[in-house]
Amino acid sequence: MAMKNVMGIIYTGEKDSYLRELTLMRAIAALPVAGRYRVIDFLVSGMVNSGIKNVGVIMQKNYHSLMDHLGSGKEWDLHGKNDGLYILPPFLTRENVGVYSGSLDALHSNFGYIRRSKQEYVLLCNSLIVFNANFNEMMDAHQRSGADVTMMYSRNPDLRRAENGTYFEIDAEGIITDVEIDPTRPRHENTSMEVFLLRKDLLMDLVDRGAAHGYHDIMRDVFQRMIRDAGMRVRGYAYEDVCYRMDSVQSYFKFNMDVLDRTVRHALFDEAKPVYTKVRDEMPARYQDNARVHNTMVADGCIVDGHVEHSMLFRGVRIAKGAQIRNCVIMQDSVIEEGVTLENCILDKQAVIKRGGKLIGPNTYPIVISKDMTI
Amino acid sequence: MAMKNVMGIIYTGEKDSYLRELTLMRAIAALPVAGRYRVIDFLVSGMVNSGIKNVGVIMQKNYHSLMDHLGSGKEWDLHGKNDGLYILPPFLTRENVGVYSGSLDALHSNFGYIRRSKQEYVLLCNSLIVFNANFNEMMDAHQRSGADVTMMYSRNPDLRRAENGTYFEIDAEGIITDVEIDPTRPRHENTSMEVFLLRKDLLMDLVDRGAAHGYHDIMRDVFQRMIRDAGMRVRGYAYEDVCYRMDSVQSYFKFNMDVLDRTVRHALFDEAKPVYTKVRDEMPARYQDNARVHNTMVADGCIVDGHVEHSMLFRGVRIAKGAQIRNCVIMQDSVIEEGVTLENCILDKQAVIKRGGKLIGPNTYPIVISKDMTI
Amino acid sequence: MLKKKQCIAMLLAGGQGSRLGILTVNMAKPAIPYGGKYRIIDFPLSNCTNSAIDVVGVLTQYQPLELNAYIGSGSPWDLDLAHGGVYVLPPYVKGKQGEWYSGTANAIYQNVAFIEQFSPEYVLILSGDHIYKMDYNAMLAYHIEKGADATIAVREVPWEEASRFGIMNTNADNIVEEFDEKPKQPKNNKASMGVYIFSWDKLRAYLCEDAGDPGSSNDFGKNIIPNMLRDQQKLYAYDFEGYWKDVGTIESLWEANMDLLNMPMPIDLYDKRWRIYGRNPGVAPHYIAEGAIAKSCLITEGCEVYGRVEHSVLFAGVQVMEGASVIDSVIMPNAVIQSGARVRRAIVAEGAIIGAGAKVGEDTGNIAVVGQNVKLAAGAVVAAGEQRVQ
Amino acid sequence: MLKKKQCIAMLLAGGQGSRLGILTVNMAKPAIPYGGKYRIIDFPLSNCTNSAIDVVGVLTQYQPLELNAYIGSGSPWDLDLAHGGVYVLPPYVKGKQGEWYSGTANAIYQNVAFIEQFSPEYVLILSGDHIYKMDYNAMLAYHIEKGADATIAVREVPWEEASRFGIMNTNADNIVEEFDEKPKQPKNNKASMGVYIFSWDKLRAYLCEDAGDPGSSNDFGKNIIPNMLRDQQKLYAYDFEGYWKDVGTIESLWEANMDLLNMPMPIDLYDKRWRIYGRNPGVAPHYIAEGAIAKSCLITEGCEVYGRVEHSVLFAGVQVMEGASVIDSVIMPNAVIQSGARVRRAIVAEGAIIGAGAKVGEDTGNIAVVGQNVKLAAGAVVAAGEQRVQ
Repeated sequence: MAMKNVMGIIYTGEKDSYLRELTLMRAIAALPVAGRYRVIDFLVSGMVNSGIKNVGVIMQKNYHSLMDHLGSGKEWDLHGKNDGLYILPPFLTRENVGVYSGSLDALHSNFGYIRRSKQEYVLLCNSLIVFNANFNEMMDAHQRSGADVTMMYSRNPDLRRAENGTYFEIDAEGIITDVEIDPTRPRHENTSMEVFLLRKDLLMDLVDRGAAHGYHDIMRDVFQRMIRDAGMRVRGYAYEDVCYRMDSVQSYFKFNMDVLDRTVRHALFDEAKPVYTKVRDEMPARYQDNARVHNTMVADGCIVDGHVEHSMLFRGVRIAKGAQIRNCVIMQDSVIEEGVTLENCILDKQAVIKRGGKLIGPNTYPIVISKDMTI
Repeated sequence: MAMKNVMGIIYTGEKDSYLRELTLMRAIAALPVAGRYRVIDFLVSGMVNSGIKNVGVIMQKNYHSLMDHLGSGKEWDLHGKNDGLYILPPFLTRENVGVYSGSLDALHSNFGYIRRSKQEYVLLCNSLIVFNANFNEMMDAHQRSGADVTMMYSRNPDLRRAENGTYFEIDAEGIITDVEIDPTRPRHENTSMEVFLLRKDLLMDLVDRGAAHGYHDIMRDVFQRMIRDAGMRVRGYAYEDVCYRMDSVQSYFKFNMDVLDRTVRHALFDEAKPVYTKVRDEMPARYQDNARVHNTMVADGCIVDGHVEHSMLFRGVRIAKGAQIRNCVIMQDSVIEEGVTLENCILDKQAVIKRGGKLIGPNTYPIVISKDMTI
Repeated sequence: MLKKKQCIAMLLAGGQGSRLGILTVNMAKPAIPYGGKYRIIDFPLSNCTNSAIDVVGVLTQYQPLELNAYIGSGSPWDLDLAHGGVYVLPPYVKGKQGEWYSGTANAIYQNVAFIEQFSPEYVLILSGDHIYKMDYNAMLAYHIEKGADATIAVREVPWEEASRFGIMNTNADNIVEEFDEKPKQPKNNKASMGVYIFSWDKLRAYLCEDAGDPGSSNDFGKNIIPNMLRDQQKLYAYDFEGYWKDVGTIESLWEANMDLLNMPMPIDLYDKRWRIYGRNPGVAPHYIAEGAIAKSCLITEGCEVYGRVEHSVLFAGVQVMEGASVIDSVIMPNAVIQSGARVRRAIVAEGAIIGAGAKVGEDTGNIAVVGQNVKLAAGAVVAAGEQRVQ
Repeated sequence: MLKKKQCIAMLLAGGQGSRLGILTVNMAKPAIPYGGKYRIIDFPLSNCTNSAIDVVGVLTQYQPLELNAYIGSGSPWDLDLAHGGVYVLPPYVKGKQGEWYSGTANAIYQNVAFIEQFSPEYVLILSGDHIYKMDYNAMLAYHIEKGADATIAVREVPWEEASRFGIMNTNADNIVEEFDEKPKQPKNNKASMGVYIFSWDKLRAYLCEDAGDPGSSNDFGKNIIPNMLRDQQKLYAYDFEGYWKDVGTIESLWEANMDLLNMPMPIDLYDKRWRIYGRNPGVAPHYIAEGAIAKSCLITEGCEVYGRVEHSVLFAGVQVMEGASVIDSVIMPNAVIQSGARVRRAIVAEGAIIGAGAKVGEDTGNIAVVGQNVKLAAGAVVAAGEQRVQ
């Protein structure tokens, strides 16, 4: 009930260069995952399932596919006149050619939207971590503790990276006592999930002050200072369920493969908190006479007549007779012709592998085939 | 029925500098007019009323308010999964910082959308002319004549401008035989309404060829050449009803004042072809005991206790007791306090004129008060 | 497969509203226009939306056509949802036969299966007869906090009028101890507003019991509430203090419209935090001509006023021609008042045409009514209190 | 105030479909699941959307709950419109009393006022019983071109089956000269598909005449069409050649599902230009486990297959556990086939649970059916042709 009083803001301007071809024309938030979703679906659905009715998505470069995907917010029941989904692309005016210089700048540019929103709290998130949270518990913890800001973190060692990520030191009372950003060797075991909960008036004050001082990054220039200089109570909230960080081709690949695991799959796709996404109205997947499929997820619209093992097939994929697929992620509408062999590959949308083709990547570094490529 | 086979494309990237403060933060297409509309409402509604189900709006700079206004296209029943309203902002990618260099560039950038659309014809329009057309008759004329391109024009002398506008010479058969663009003194009496109807495959061919030659402007670089070099049959289609061109503060002002005229009002707001716009859910306008209002249009949400004559009041305007308003256009949520006198003024949204203020402009050159100003 | 909801609303919109005379011949009462651009049902529907209650079952059986078309997909109230929204629920055939709704409780009873689809913990029962703004969510919080089985919204009425209402006799903790339907000698002045929250398990049990009782009127006020009191269930009264108006008669409908002309308005419809939504007619702003008079009135989109309008409410598309005057009246959508006609203390229904020089209503006396689409001849006279159907 | 439409559709969805046995105990026939992710009603509704017919009245009276919830705001079919869309039309009370729909023509007759709101020139009458893809717009163009009063879609059936259908005897110009309901000796093999276009003025006149005839069955096939022929109105047959399947019995519903497993599919559901829309369950892609077998089958989102599935259709959320096998069967949403169970030539309805080692259906013989939410004990046996309700 209380979550009606919280607005969600999702910042989608993360560094995307580690994802190579996959993010050349799309934001990380728009990256297709798990057969029929985009990265951002998990976060928006989590917010909606928690009762949040107002979600702003701050767009940066490459936002066409993201905008197209989110549409009017209808799939999330966020299409009302009252609250709903707000798409916030960069301003292009006579003076300004768009592109925010950082998360703080982005928030400052959307000050009007934040001010006009009638909720008292803001749940501020980045979009590169995939998890299916119910934020009610975090809100309860925030209100009980009387903290100024509550930051979600995970102890999952898989989220830790060299030279990348934010790590918290947290004391026995749950207070964040130190923050390290992008250290070469992360010293603290708590990785920030880049989810922050605070009062809207506090956020507006912080953003206004930060912008007035010429700062750009809300984590580094505002929150880190807050924690260091004390005065504010910044608490951690531990997220204990599965979560994945989409910051490299390997981590993207691992996520898709891990979803094949029953425990991970059931944790992410829980009936009580469905993940909504744009609907395509495809017919069910069809298995032909020669299909032999094992340990694989298959989305609607696929037609499979070959052998597929330990793979993820997105909507509308065609696998012809005699094809052999292992450890692959094959995105929407890709076509695998007869006799093809693929192992450890990621095929972006609408890729075509012609008859007899063979692509075998190392399992540590999958081969990426770009969108619309024919090989 | 045939119009289901036509897609609409609206290019909103017109020169807006003549409109001064009014277009500082918004496109001409998003300019508030006639009490509760935006310029683009007339065109989109005309398309929808004619049976067009797929409308693409090409956005340029300053598109925030336009995007916010059009939303998901729900007000026009253009929010389906199948066809609908497509908002096409400039691409921002690593290589491209947006901003089209002309209408041809804009069309070329949206080639994918045009190709994917399943209609066979394109109705291509600019958004600076306000009129409420039914395009069926133009389509009939186009199909009957066998023309390659049909261009809508008006003989209305009010559309003619020095150094601005496109003018057609048309022969007795209706063929366009000459085109002048931005002449100092327009020689032909037929002003282009910047509405073009042609087959989609022809448009795609023209755009592709034009872009390949490094051209930017579809009128100057493509259509004008077509007409000059012959080979193609380009015909005119005369639009005989009222139309207004929004290309200066004066023409904007005149339009709003002309709507007070019964003939103009009834021509633009015809029950058979309603003009749809974003709904605000305001209560009806309230007239207080001291209200004296003549020859004025008043939108919902207004509260009037003063004297108002020959003016246009947008939604939510407050006119206090003792205020005297004449020949004014007062946009949404502006507040006129007690004892204020205004004559020949345009107040942008949320302007406030404090108690006793007096602003009298010349009737040839109205005073413009910017959005959110308090005077 | 439907999403679980904590609380859903069931809106009783089936009443014929026969005390509204010719206004409800072709239309259910909740579809009656009110306040210049609303219909009565906009109030409970908007209250639901603003209270974050996003499943509303609308129970209809009498002339639902206008209401059905008006509700449509539910989008004006943000109730066009994939997971919830507004559902029109008429009686239907189960097994071999169908059964009309025999009372308010029976209407809910016949839709138990509908309610169960959402596995709600609480059910809010509303009626489509009243003009008011109310946060049902606050009432729900009260219901939960008190651990009540049922909570009944009440408002204090003047003692002298109390005998016209269903009165809740409560103790100091607001627990309902007794329910007096129109008591001759009221012990209390807390009148039921016809807004109930029930814990669903309890309500379902009492609905089933009631359905098995052949002598029952199957009514909430007459049967369900008294039965719950008999069994000493926990019934709480919930005090409501804002504007609340039953628009069940011609006079009260007229009064409720006139109330909006007072300053300050007894019910604030400008409040942006609690908007009243409705289906928009989608027409141009209204026009007040040279020489026209418009004062102390509400006028909405699409109207054209060439004559005089005072202390009146004009709905969308109304035309008041030169020399016509409209005073102390309610003119519903698209009605035309021809030149020189004179309308006083009247309700002119949708699409009616008042011929040139006609006289409708009088300066005093009961409200005159001209029915839907009636074409009144030039010079015709409709007396105070008269209802004209053709 | 509603927008004028050239042609609107009225979809007869009121039938109980009693030949579908236990499948229609709790649900109207048009709500029956089909083809892995559709319901029967998705076909006429999607045909309307794809034919640019954007007003659809759905006439219901039998168990409309599931259908009502399924249709919702109409958004899956792009029918959640401000100016048109889908309307559920149950019987209602007019004046003092209500009347149930007594036949197909009576259902339309009772909704004349609904139709008139849109001032249509033509009305398309559909039924919710058939699986087919059809461009109603092309049929309308034919109706207009011929200047017909009524146009009846027909398809050629094998001569030996013609006596089971309503047969249109046409002349060389496709003008209907005679209508034979189930003729013993058919003169033609053009069978009516139950899809009609009428010029509205004509239809209204015949509906009114029919309503005044106490001996009438108020049915299109039995009364309206014969009366129009009697009066020598211009009735045209419109030839349709694609796939069309009446799914009115258990066997034909099973067959229609099996038809989708043939290659090429007799009805192309991959066609992006004529998509069949439906409400999406919103669950993850399905999962085929290590060691599972899935061949010659259709499987949709949310399924988990650990056992063997062959020549079958699995709806959303079905689980086939280790060692279970499903062959030649249709498994409706969220059913669970426990380990070692064996399902052959069967329809397992929504939410049913087939206990470990149970046997449903046989390799030959009639189709076995397990009803909605039935929990079949471990080791239970359901014979060929048996319908199990608990």
